[in-house]
Amino acid sequence: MTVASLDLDLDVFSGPFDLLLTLVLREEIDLLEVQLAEIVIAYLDHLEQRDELDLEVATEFLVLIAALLELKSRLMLPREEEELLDFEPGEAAEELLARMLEARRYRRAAEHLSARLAGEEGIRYRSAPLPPALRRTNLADAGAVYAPARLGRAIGDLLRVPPRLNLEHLTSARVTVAERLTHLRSLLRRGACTFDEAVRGADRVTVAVTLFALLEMYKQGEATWTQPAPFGEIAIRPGASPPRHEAAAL
Amino acid sequence: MSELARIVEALLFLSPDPVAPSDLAQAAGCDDDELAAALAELDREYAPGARGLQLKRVAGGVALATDPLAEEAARRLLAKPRTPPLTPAQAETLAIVAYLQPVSRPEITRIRGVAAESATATLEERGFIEEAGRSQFGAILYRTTDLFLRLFGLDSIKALPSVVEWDPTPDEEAELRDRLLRAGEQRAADPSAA
Amino acid sequence: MSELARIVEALLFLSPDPVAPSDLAQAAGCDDDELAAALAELDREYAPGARGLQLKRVAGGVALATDPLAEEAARRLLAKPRTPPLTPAQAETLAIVAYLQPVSRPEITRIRGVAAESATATLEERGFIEEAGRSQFGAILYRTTDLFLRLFGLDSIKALPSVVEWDPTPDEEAELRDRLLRAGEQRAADPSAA
Repeated sequence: MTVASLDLDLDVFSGPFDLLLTLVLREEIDLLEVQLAEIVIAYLDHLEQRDELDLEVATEFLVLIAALLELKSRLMLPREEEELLDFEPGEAAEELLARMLEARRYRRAAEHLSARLAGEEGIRYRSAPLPPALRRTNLADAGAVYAPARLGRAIGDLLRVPPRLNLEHLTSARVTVAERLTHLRSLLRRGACTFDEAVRGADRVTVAVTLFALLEMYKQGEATWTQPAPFGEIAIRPGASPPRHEAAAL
Repeated sequence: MSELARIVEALLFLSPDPVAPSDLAQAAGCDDDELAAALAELDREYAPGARGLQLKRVAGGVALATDPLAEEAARRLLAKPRTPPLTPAQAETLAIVAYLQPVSRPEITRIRGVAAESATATLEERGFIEEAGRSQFGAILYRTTDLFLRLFGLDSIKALPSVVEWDPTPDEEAELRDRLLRAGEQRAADPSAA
Repeated sequence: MSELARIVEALLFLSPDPVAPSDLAQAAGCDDDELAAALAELDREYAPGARGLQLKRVAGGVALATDPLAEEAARRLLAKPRTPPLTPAQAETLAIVAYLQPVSRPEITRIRGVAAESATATLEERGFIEEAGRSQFGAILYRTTDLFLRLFGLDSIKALPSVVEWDPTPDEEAELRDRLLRAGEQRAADPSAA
């Protein structure tokens, strides 16, 4: 399975995850009405049924859900958390607005083109082979119309390999569930710890991935956690089951 | 009908593609004015509703095409299915290519917000778009084809309405901006909404 | 012109081969007498000398054909090599065939990093390349034609320009074919070039 085909049954939406993403971008679903936690739960349910964790897919899911969270938080422009955003709230809204306007422009152009095509329906052009007398071309009539250099240049272009792009600014490859599992296990080998300790100094994506790794350990009985109050400290303790051998777990 | 108009009619019947007027003049051995007169004569002959065929200006040339009146019968005779309409994804991708060409697939994806791979492949297969070289990073660039112009009844890509026409009105833009800001105010008023 | 005659005219225009009157009647949804009347109407319309086209009765049925008057102009327009500007995909494909011939389509695809089907078909249809047997794995091999040499003003394939001038890494020793295949695979493996 891929993340795109993850089936969701939410209050405002029922269908695959990639369709939800599309609808959000097309403004057909208001992101503010989507409970992102429900999506995470649906994903965890899916993992439960499969009883295995595909780490690559899990990482992809986290990147996508993190993007949705970021978008939603920009939509909400949380004043008390302004400093967490890379953008000024006004700037974020303007950027989002510009993207929506651009998408809207081409959606309308698309409607125009579809209508045009429908208007030409039933207009057919003839496609028949030429009569035999016209099919023979005389080689002697053919002059040099193309430059041979065009061919040399094409080969030169094909020999060229593009320089590797610097992809470090992309979040996708930065942190994996496997890395965070290893990190949590090494912390728990020394006894209990708090979630804050586990993610000290980490960026938002790493925090999300770590939380996901913790959920996985909880499911396997490797760790338990308690949080006395919402937004309170999360205390993590080693669970009843010993950690599986790491090589087998990965 | 003049001899020249008859010759031009025959050339249009035989040619598999729309023919540029200059090519018609050269083949028929006449000058541009004479050709224009012959085309005007054919235009009168093929006035709308007069015949089963019509004279179209498409893809920078002149072409004969059927009147939609005959479509149902043509479908029965040729057993050729009707051209399937575009899916929304294909139409959006085609619109982006038509207005921004040459444009790469990553750029199309950025604007649409979803992958454009299968839409691009289908449009290429249907002959609406074609490769137009590579970007500096090696991504294939796309542009529309003459077949696109023909099937959409366009004489050239310039015959498309200006892209500005599709921009939301200032009112709509203001409304969208308003919606975004209102969302922020709601959040501020009710922190538990997160 | 009656509606039925207009429909029949469109059907004859679209058909590459003569059509049996019974097939015309069935497609147009009329009976034999009505069809005969429509054909008589078209006969008057296409009376000899009236137009650039003629209505002909031949063995297989009825057909539209051009008046011999247009023969010479048709030869000037159509009986010559079609040499529109090469698209980038066509130029790449043609260059690969020219420098590596004989070369199979899978190899062309590996070097380009994208399928070369439509470019190969167009080049073959225009007579620039032709089949040259099969590879040991059964893939069709291609080579360039004499028409190709003429259109590029080359005496022989040996007269192709040396690639050195456009080679980004001229110091490499390996054979051109190996280097092209390696570059193609590297491009395909690099996600930023996708």
